[in-house]
Amino acid sequence: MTLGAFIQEKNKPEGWNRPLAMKPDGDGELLEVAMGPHHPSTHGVFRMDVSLDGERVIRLKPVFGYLHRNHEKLAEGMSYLGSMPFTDRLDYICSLTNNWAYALAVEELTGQAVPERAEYLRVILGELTRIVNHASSIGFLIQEMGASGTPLMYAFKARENVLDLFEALTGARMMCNYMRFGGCRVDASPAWLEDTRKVVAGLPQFVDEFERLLTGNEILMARCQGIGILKPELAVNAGVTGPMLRASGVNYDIRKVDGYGIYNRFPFRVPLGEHWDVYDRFMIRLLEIRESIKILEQALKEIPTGTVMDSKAKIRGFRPKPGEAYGRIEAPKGELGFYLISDGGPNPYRYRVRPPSLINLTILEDMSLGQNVADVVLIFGSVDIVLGEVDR
Amino acid sequence: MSIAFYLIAALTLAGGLAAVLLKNTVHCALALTVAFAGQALLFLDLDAQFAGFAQILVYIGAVAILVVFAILLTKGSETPKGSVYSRHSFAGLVIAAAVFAMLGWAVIHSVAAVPRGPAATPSVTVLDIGNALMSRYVLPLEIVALLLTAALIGAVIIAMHEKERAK
Amino acid sequence: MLGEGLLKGLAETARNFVGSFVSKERLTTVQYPEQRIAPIEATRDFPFLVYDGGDWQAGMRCVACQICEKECPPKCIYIVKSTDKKPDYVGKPQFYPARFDIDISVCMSCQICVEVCPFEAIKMDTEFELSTTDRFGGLLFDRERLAKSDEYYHRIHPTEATAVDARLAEGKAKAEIKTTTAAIASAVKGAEIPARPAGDGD
Amino acid sequence: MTERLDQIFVLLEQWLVGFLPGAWRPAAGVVLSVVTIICLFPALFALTTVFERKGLARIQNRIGPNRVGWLGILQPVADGIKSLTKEDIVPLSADAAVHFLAPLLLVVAVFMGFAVLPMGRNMVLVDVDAGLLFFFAIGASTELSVFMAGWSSRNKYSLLGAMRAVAQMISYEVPLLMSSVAVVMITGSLSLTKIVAAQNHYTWGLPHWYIFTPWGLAGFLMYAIAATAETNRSPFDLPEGESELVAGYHTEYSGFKFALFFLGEYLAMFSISGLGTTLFLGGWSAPLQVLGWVPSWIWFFSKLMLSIFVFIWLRGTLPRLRQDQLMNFAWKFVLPLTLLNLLVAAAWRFLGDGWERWVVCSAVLLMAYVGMGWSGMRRGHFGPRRYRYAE
Repeated sequence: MTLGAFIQEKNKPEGWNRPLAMKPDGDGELLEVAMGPHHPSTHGVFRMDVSLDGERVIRLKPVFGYLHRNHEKLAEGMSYLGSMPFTDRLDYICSLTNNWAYALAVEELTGQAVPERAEYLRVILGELTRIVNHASSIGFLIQEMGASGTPLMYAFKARENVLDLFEALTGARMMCNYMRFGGCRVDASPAWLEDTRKVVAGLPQFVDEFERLLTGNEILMARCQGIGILKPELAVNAGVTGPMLRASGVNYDIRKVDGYGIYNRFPFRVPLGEHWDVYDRFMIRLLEIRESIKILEQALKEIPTGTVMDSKAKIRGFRPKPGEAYGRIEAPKGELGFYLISDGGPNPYRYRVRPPSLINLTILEDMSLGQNVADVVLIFGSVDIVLGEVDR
Repeated sequence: MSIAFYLIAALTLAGGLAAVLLKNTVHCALALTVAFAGQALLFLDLDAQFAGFAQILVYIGAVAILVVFAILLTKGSETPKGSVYSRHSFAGLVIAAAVFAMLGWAVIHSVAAVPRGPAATPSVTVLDIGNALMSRYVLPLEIVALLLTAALIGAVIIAMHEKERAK
Repeated sequence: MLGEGLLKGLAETARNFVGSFVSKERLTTVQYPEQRIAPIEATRDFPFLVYDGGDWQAGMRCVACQICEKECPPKCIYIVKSTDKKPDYVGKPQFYPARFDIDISVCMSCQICVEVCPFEAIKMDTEFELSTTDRFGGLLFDRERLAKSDEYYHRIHPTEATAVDARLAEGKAKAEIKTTTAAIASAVKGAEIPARPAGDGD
Repeated sequence: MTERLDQIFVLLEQWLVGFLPGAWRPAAGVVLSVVTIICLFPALFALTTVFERKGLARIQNRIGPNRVGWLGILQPVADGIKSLTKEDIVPLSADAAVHFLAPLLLVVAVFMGFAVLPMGRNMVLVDVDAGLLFFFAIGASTELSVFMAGWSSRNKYSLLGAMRAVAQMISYEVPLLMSSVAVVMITGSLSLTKIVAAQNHYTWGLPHWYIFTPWGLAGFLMYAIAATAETNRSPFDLPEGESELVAGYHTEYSGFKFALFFLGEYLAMFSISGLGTTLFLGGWSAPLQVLGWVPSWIWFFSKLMLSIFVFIWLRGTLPRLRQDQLMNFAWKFVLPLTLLNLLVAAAWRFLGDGWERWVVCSAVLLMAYVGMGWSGMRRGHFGPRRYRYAE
């Protein structure tokens, strides 16, 4: 055996001989490629062990856990407040929605009410986060298609304005740690609201620019249409949520279904996909940005005055009654839920995150079978994951 | 006969020999490419520009790539462990010698091949070749074209059948 | 028609190309060491300890109650309580930190310590140019390195600092009322306990 | 004076060679020209890397490199030093000899292409009768070095990248050649100097470049598409598609060998743009008769840089195709159109000088383009979509 062959034999990924999910078409040898964990298109440390028949994928094994940080167990040994900054680090692009979901769960546990103004602020911040997430996820998707980063840069430019707003309000650009049990940490000044109005007024222009650059592009259409089809039945059965599910034509948006917070006051539409492919996921995200802008405009118009935090609300040293609570929101990536059990102590007895990224990723193999390797990269990009949330 | 000729001839021979003697098939193919390049240079040395460039275009640009692809697709790129020489190498040598002798005889006895007296380089331009191909040699040209088209269609049909079988 | 979308996209990038030369607002990049963006008031990165007056040891607001040490999510604060006491801003005798270390390499800038501090003693800094070649010692900030004056705090977070001052003044007023009532009570009792002079902390 | 300026390089060479004894002069002239080309184009390459990075940056609303030297003009020097001082890593199981030879052969082969390009009036290194054929022959031999690089690295990504690159380059060589053949048919010569001379005359002060004819425009577009694919530039940069293949055939190259690949890629871009300029854009001839006083080499190089800018622009805008789409595009769209273009060019030649030939040729080409585009989109099952909303 040559040295090269020896090294190859040694480096066979674990589980490489799992039965094939699909029959190869000829009698040719299969090529085992480990894409990741340091492959340029795997969004961080994710690995796909792919078996290729030519360039066709006939088996795909997602391998994750490289970024595991013991989030859930850590939270069980920490006060309720102490976990809040760690939720920022789950899906680090949308830290504010993570805060929100966790705050909702704890509020459900303690029965704490939230002031009106805080609810409005949460909606504003949540929708800004959604816009940022969808824009950059589209940017990353096109980047994976090889567009030299132009759409990504445009998305990041829009994101920059929003991040400036976040910094001015919460003190940090990404790790905001802003929401508290029973409201928000600090109040927004009138100047901040004015700045936000300005930024929101500039957003439609950005979306138009994005649309002109991308939606009609023949190369993009040829690459994205008809690949990575996710049937609605499978999507529902696998628990896929968020834009992925809506792109599969299932009308399920927790903002509509659950009406958490004050979302039932906002009339907005839910775009649905009809072809269930990567292009639909891309377009659904783009259309959702437009809907979010509408929500933002309304929220900024209606935001009442008042406090953002109940003065009697305790943020630390409280002991909820024994019981359980599940708080869920429509995070940009899907249903983000926090499940808490209290045994009456200062720490949660059980703490569990329902991460949309991880659950949306479970159908990666089903979407990729029979597709080209190049398409697998796009399908993976269209799932829109953040490894911080997948591995926790 | 200049120094250039001997250098090129040595290069060509070395390439040819390496193609036969090397163990790794991809190395053999690359050595063969060197031989092709040498041949092209010989043409150029004789001022036969069209032939020389066509040699490079066809042999290096197409045939060598084809050979290399064939090797890779049939998984012959690994270096064999044992000897690569055939047991019937003697018979091969005899055949090679016979072919060489015949070709050599033909060349020596040809009237046109060996220039007598000071070599008057025939200045054949591309235009002349084109005119010749389109007038005097038009029939062979068309026959060759037909043959190639037939081969092309045949290849397509074979590929299509394979695809259908796979389905 | 095939190619229409491509042309539209090309026009868009051309517009951006030209626009980046023409309009200033398209180029958001800041040439960092030479140019800086205007400081944002709410910005936070690492905590510091506030002291009043000129002497950092005497004016340190921290009373080593160790709440921040306990609440710190990544557990990057290390406090050793003093054995003796010194008067705080209202004049009550309090412990002070004999040792107060923050490991900046562990700290994640969440400002939980600021929120839980009942004494307004720990605040968030905006200083971010902290790179050092000393990976361990250079990033472990001790008491002296962490101590920053109240004026500095006012400079970096004016709005927040004013609110804090109001709260402190309120607390002090309450304490004063308490001490005066106590003094009156003691005076009534026979002036055995002398009233402590109030407000030496500011 | 303008004559002098136009011929300044030729005169300079003659003056320098004049110092040598008569027998050495021809050889010295050739050496001097070769040295000039070897120095000039890498310098242009260095300039283009900055130009490209800045151009891309501006497209993306960034500033681009601006730290090394005035406006970042010395960035390539810094990059060069960096790549020279970097460790040269050869994988343990790689075929060391072939791994070493591949980048060298690539650069040598690409440099040879410049020998036949007329870069100005009387400025061509060797005026070969079959110049175009020479150019394509040399271009074809670069494929082998790409293959060598990919195969010798013993890396799956490298090998896949090399196979893709070779398949792509072979496929697009056909339309590249075919679109050039139209020019050869009209000019009746394979010599690049003659092709330029044929375009270098004016009617009403406007030039007779081939791009200003229906068949020339179509040919130029096809040539541009094929040239982009041939040089592995976006949107046809699949061989090094980083999202799939890490870096394609040069994944396992580092340090100066990597820099050589980079150089080779840019030189190929220059030479193929130079050829495109020569074939369709009138080579070194001025765009307007009144501008004839500007030295010819300035025109050649400005046209060259203009096409480089188009390359950069495309790279900044377009995502890349997939392998099968790329092949389908080459064989089912570009090749048939180039073949049709050959027929149209022939028709152009025999339809006389009237306006009819303009109408007939344009109509045929336009109809073919629209029809094939439509059927291609139908076959590929893609097109714009509309979306419904749930209330």
